[in-house]
Amino acid sequence: MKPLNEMKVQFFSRSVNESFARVAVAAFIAQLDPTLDELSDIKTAVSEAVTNSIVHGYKDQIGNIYLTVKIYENGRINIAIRDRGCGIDDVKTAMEPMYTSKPGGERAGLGFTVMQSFMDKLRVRSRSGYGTTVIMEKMLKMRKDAES
Amino acid sequence: MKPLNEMKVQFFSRSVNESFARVAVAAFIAQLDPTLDELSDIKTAVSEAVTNSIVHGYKDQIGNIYLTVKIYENGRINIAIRDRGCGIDDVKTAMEPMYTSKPGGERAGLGFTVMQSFMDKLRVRSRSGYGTTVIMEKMLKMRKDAES
Amino acid sequence: MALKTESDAHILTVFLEGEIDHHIAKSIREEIDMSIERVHPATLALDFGEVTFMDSSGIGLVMGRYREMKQLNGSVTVKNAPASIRKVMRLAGLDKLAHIE
Amino acid sequence: MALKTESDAHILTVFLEGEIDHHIAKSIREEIDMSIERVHPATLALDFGEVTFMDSSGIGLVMGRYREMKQLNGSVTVKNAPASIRKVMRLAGLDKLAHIE
Ligand SMILES: Nc1ncnc2c1ncn2[C@@H]1O[C@H](COP(=O)(O)OP(=O)(O)O)[C@@H](O)[C@H]1O
Ligand SMILES: Nc1ncnc2c1ncn2[C@@H]1O[C@H](COP(=O)(O)OP(=O)(O)O)[C@@H](O)[C@H]1O
Repeated sequence: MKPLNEMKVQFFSRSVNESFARVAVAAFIAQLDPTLDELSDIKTAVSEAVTNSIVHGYKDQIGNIYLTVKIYENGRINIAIRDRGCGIDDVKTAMEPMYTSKPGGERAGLGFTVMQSFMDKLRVRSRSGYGTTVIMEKMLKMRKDAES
Repeated sequence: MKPLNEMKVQFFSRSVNESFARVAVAAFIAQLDPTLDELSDIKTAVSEAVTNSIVHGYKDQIGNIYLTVKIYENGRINIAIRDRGCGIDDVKTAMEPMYTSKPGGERAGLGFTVMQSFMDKLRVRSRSGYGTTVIMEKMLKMRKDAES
Repeated sequence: MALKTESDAHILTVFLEGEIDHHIAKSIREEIDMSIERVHPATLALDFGEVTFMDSSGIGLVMGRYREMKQLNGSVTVKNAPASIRKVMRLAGLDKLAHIE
Repeated sequence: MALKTESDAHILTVFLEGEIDHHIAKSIREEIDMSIERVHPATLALDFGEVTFMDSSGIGLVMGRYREMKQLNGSVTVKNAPASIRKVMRLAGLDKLAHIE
């Protein structure tokens, strides 16, 4: 099904772009007049996925991150975040709460947990050596329809 | 020369995306800590180019608009806005102040004039039937370097 | 859009707000034109005090209202425009058409 | 980053602000750790009153400080966290490690 509105953005895996990604998504879905809670949930989930691509996917290399936001009828939004980084060997383990491959440091192992609980749907596709795609969906309580 | 940081965004030629484009650009260059005047100049120039792609390039059709922002050393930013719309027959005439191909309506014919005076450089490439690319450049007064 | 307006016998003041671009210009235009129709003012005062952004679509908006008010033998006044918006207006030579306060 | 801090004999209070994500977490961490080193407080109080956004990088930040304070036989208190940020903290079970006011 063709979305009502769509944007794709691609940017370098520099940590300064984490806030850029959040603002870009927030600005795009502003047309649906989301509540502050919905906005905050979505920004947090996006921040987790983008940070993972930067920290885990590309490690200290600079690669491209691809973010797509699609708006469908009735306030359904679909967000995909993709990297061409190292990929995840075992997605099931990676998604467990508190699991992190960087235990010594300052990662809490809660990125996937946040995405899962702040969004309605989460799907992770990854292939070792090729990269990772995270697809999230959320239904917004509709207050105003996307103009057509 | 490879930019220090780069983002590319692509979105539907819906007028609701005019404000999205402005915010996306502003959020991306926020890392250079621009002055309010610089931000306002850039947002206005971006708004003109994106509006032109929507109003003139694609008329009432929905197509994709491609926006690229590149950050170079010393606060130089390069912004390209491209559409695959109808193109411009005579770029020189189109760029004249007050010239508009929609005189009856509410267009002032000042889009290119604004881009030219609010940015340091403006280049327009267009081919009738194929689309239009507007490339603009501005040097920001540097207050903080883009982190590398 | 539901713009605040204020009118006495001669002046219709419209309080614009937020970002004025091509997307929003149409509904602003329609609302102002309905008020002009109803009030038939001698002067249309456009108050930009709460406007945070404006591109050349806003210039088209003011110029269009100027043409309409001229047909009614009236005039247009621009009030409280922030510096960034006055910059766009000056570029357009709007000071030759409207009285900018 | 230049965070406001406040300390008496027992409590070091750090006033966090803005958006806390992975990008900014490192400099916040370093600044807090320098203050802990200097003050050796019994309690580290993190004031989230002016924080507008936080993702799980902020959780890592608090948990890391908790581990440090534990080594000093001290504790961590979280103050004035807005609702959206308490939501992330609850998800992480942070209330089991830090005293959330
Ligand atoms: N984009 C990615 N590329 C490679 N590995 C990833 C990616 N996203 C997540 N991972 C792996 O999944 C683990 C769990 O992720 P997450 O729940 O976000 O916790 P954290 O980021 O705190 O480690 C990470 O530690 C990492 O090993
Ligand atoms: N992206 C574009 N595609 C096709 N034609 C364009 C494009 N941008 C500008 N033009 C042409 O150039 C003219 C002048 O543009 P501009 O100075 O922005 O004034 P305005 O948008 O008010 O007409 C337009 O009226 C249009 O004919």
